[in-house]
Amino acid sequence: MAKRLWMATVAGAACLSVLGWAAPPPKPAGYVPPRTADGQPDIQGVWNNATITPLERPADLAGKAVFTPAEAAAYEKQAAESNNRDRRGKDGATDVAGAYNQAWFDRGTKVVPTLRTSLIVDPPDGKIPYSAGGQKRLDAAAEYARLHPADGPEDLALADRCILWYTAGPPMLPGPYNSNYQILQAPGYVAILVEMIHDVRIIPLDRRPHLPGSVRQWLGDSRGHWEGNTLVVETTNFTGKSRFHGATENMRLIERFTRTDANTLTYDFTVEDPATFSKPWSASIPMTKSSGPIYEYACHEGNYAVPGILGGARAQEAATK
Amino acid sequence: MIAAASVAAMLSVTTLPAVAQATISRGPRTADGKPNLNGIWQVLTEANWDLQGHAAAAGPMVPLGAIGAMPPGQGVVEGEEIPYKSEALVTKKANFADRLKLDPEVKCYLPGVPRATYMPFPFQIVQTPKFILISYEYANAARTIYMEDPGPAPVDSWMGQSVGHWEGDTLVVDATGFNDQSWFDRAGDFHSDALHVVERYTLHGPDMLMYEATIEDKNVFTRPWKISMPIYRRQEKNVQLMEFKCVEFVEELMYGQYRKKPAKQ
Amino acid sequence: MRSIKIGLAMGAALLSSAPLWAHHAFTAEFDGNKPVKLRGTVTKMEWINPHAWIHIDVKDADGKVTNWMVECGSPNTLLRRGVTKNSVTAGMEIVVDGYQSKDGSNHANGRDVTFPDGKKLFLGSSGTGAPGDTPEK
Amino acid sequence: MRSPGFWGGRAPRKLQPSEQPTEGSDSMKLLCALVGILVASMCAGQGLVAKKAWTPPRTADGQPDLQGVWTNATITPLERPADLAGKAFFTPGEAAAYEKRVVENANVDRRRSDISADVGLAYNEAWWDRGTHVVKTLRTSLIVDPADGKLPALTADGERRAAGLAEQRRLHPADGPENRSLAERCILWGTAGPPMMPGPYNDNYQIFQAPGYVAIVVEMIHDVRIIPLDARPHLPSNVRQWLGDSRGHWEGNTLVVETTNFTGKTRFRGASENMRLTERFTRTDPDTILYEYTVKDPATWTKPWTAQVTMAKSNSRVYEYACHEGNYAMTGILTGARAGENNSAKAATK
Repeated sequence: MAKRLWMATVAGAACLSVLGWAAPPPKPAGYVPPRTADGQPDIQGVWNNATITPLERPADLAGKAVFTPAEAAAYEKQAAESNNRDRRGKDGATDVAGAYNQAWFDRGTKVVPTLRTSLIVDPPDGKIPYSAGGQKRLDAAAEYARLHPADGPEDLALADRCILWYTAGPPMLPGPYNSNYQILQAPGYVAILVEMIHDVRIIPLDRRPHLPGSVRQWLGDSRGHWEGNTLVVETTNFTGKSRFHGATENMRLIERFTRTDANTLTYDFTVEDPATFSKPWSASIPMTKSSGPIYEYACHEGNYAVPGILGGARAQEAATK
Repeated sequence: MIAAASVAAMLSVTTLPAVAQATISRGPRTADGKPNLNGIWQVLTEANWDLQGHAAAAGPMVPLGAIGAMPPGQGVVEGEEIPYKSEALVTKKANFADRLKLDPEVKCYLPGVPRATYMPFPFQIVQTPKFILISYEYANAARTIYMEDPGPAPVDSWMGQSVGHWEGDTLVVDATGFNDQSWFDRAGDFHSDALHVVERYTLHGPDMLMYEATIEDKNVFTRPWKISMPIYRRQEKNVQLMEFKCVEFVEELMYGQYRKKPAKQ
Repeated sequence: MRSIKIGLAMGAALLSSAPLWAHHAFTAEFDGNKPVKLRGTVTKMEWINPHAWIHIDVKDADGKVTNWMVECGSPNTLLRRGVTKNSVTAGMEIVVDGYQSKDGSNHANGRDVTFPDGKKLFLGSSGTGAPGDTPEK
Repeated sequence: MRSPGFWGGRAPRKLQPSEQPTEGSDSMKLLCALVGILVASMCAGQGLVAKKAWTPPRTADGQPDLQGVWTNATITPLERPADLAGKAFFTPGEAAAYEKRVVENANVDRRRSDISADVGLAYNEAWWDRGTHVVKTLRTSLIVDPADGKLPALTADGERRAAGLAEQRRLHPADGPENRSLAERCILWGTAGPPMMPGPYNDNYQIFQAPGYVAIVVEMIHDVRIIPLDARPHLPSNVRQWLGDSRGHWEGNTLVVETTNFTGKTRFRGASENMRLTERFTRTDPDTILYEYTVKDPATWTKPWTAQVTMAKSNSRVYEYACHEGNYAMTGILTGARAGENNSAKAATK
C-alpha cells in the first residue's frame, strides 16, 4: 500500500513537471483550512490581490529573484512616491496620463510576502518566455495599435471597452484599483465574483467535459477539482480576442488556489500556449483576506470615455488635415 | 464479486445524464393508460439560435443592440457536429451569412420539424387515442400526429406529416412529407425535401418531457444525427397559448416596397 | 309550381348576392383587358397555399421561350379528390386560358386550364365525388 | 374573408326529427305561430318537433364526444335573400331545386361574358369546394334570430363605422397590405372566425378533446382554438387577439363557448372589439354537429343576433393550409395597383 502511494506520488510529480507546473508548492505550514458543510476546504470570503510587485522582473533587477527585507522596504517607498498621482507630471502629456488624484487609486503598497521581485516564478529570470512567433504577433499588434489607435471601439483596450479586466483574467492579475474577489462555495461549485465588471467565474467540480471547441468565451471555460487542500482549475476555450499577453485562443491555463493561512489565499497559475510562448510559465500571487464588501462596478453603462476617445481622435484627425 | 457488481452499477448510474436519473416517477396517465402528455410545454434552450454549441455573438441588426444578439448555447447535437456533406456545409454557411434575408423565421414562415419544438415559444399537446394535436404558439403552427398511418403525404408541406406510435412509455413520431423550405435554426442549418425526422417524447415525472429527434436527409447529411433536450411544463396559473400571428408584423418587411407611399428608409 | 318560382327567384338572388371571390380578389391582381392563351410545357408545379402555381415554358412564333407562372386554387381541395404531387409532372403540355397580371409580369390566372385536347387538367366540382362528401361510417 | 357568397355544403340527405336542437324549439314555435298553420304543418313534417334526444358518446373523461373531422360547407346564405322573405324553411323538394340551381349558377367552368366577373372567378371549378347542399335544418338563411333571417339594423355608430370602412376601401383599395382583407393577408379566414363561417373551400375542422380542453383545428391558416373548460377568467382586457379569448363549459350535451377580447381589426361584419360571442356545439346525431352562435355587440347592432350552421362529419383529413409562406398574390395585388396608378398618371400627362 505504502509503495503504491509512493508510486502515485512520483507519477503525479512527473505529470506535474510535464505539464510545466513548476510553481513551488505552497509551504504546508501546518495550517489546516476549515471545511465547508460539504467537505471542501473553505476558501470563501472576500480577497484582495493588490500588490506593487510587477508581473515581470524589471530590467534593473535582473538576476535578483528575491529582495532582502530592507530592499523590499526601499522598493515599496520608492514605488509609493513614483506612483503618487498627486505629484503633477513634468509635462502636459505625463501629467494628463496621471488622470486624477491619488485617492482614486488602490494599487497596494507592499510587495508580495515572498519578497520576490516578480510575480513570475518560472522561468527563473521572471520574464515571459515569448516564442519567436509570439513576439512577432505581439509586435504586429503593437504596430497596428500605433497606426490605428482609435479608428473604432475595437481598437481600444478591452478594459476601455468595458469588456474584460485583467483582474478577471483568467488568470486573475492585480489591477490599479478594485482588485477584489469574493469566493463562494456550494456543493459541486466554486464561484468567484470579480469586482471589476461584475464578472463571475462559476467553476464546476464534477469533471464534466469542456464546452465544444467551437464555443469560445472571453473568460474561457473552467473546470475545477480539489487536490488535497488545493483547488486546481483548468481553463480552455478562450477567444482569439482575449489578448492575454499575446496568447492565442488555444491558451490553456492551470490555476491553483491554496489557503495557506487564515488570511492568505495563495494563487498560482501556469500558462501554456506553444504558439506564443517557448515554454509554459508560472506566477504566484498571494491574495489577502479583506473585510469587503464587493461594490458594483457597472462599467459599460456609464462609459462616456469611449465616445470621448473616439470623438477626440476624430477631432485630432480633422485638425491635422 | 457482489461488491464489484454494485460498484459497476454505481459507476454506470453516475455516468448517466442527470435527467435520466430523475426518472423516478412514471408521470401521469391518460384514461387509456398512456403517458399523459397533455399540457403546455416549452424548452429552455438556445437551440433555435444554433443547434450546435455556440458562444454569444452580435446579431445581424446593429439597431437592435443586445436585444438582437445571439445568446450562447452548449449545443444539443449528439457528437457536437452536424454531419454535413461538404457542398451542403457551403450552403449552410451561405445561409448564415445571409440569414436576415433567408431565415424563414424572419418572414414568420412555419417553423417545420423539429424547429417548432424548440422555438422560444410554448406549445400545447392535446392527446387523444387516435390523434395527438400539437398546437404551437409561434405563427399558430399546428401538427396532428396520426396514431394510425394515413398513407403517404399527397404533397410536401412545411410541417410535414406525422405518424405516431408508442414504444413502451415513449411516443415515437415518424415525420416525413416536408418541403425544402424550413430551417433547423437561425444558424442556417437546413434540409431538403428528403427530410425524415423521428422524434421521441418521454415523460420524466409529471413536468418534464425528454425530447429526442433523429434527423436523416440523404441529400444534405452524410449520416443520420440526433438532437436531444428536456422540455418543461409551463406551470403558471391559468397558463394558455396566446396568439403570435406574426404575419402582420412582417408585412412592411415583405411588402413595404410595393406601398403607394413607401415608408422613408 | 310554387317551388319552381322559388327556385327561379333563388337563382337570381344568388347571382346578385354572391360575389365570387376566392382567397383574394383576382380582379385586383389580374387584368381583364389582358386575356392570354398560353400553350406550354410544365417546368414546375408548386403545390402551395394559398394558391398553387404552375410554371410553364411557352414558345412563341420565333421559338423564343418565356416562363410563365399560372395561379390556381388551394391544393387542399384537390388533395381531397385524390390528386397528389405526382399528378402534374414536368414536361406535361397544357393550355392556359386566363388573364395576365396587372403589373405586366408573366403571371396569369389559370381561369381555364386544359390539356391540348380540351380536357380539363383537373376534374371535379363542389361536393361531387369528394371523399369527404359522404359522412364517415 | 370578404366573400360572403360561398355557402358550400355536404349535408347528409335526410334530417332526422331528433336532430333538432332543444335551444331552437322556442324560436321555432314562435316562428310557426307567426307564419301560420301551413308553415307549422310543414315544420312538423320536417320533424322540427323535438323527440327523444340522441345521446352522444362520451370521451374517457366524460365529455360528450365531439371529436372528429367536420365540415360546415353549405350553400345556405347567412342572410335570407329578399325574394324568400317570410319563408324560413324549404320543403325537401324546394331545397333540392335550390341546390341544383345554385350549383349550376356557381359553376365557374362556365365562362362569363362580363370580363370583370370572369377574371374574378379565378380558376377552374375543380379548385372550389363550396358544398352543394343547404343546411340540414332546411332553413333559408343561417340567421335564425331575428326571425326575418336578416342581420338586425346597425346602430348609428355601427353605420358610421361601416361607412368609414367602405370609404376607406374606396379611396385606398391597395395602398398597402393593410388595405386588403384579412384573408388576402393570410391573417384570418372567416372559417376560423370565430364565429366559424363556411367559406369557398377547405371548410374543415378537426375537434380534439382532452381533460379540461376542447381544441378545434381550423384548416384555413392552421388556426387552432384551444378552449379551456375550467371556468378560468378571461385574459386581461388590454390583451386583444384576432380569434379573441374563448372559455367553454358544458350545459348538458352542449358545449357553450364564450369569446371576448377581440381586436378592433378583426372586422367580423363590422363588429367592434367589444363583440361578445356565444357559441353552442351540440352533436345531434353521429354525423352532425349543430353549431349555433349569438353575437352581441351593442356598439354595432341594435340587438343581438343568432345563426345556425350544421357541421357534417367528414372522413377526410385536415391538410396543411400554409398561406403566408406562398402568398405571391399580395405582391401581385400591390404591384398591380402601382401599375394601374402609373398608367393613370401617364394618361393624365398625355
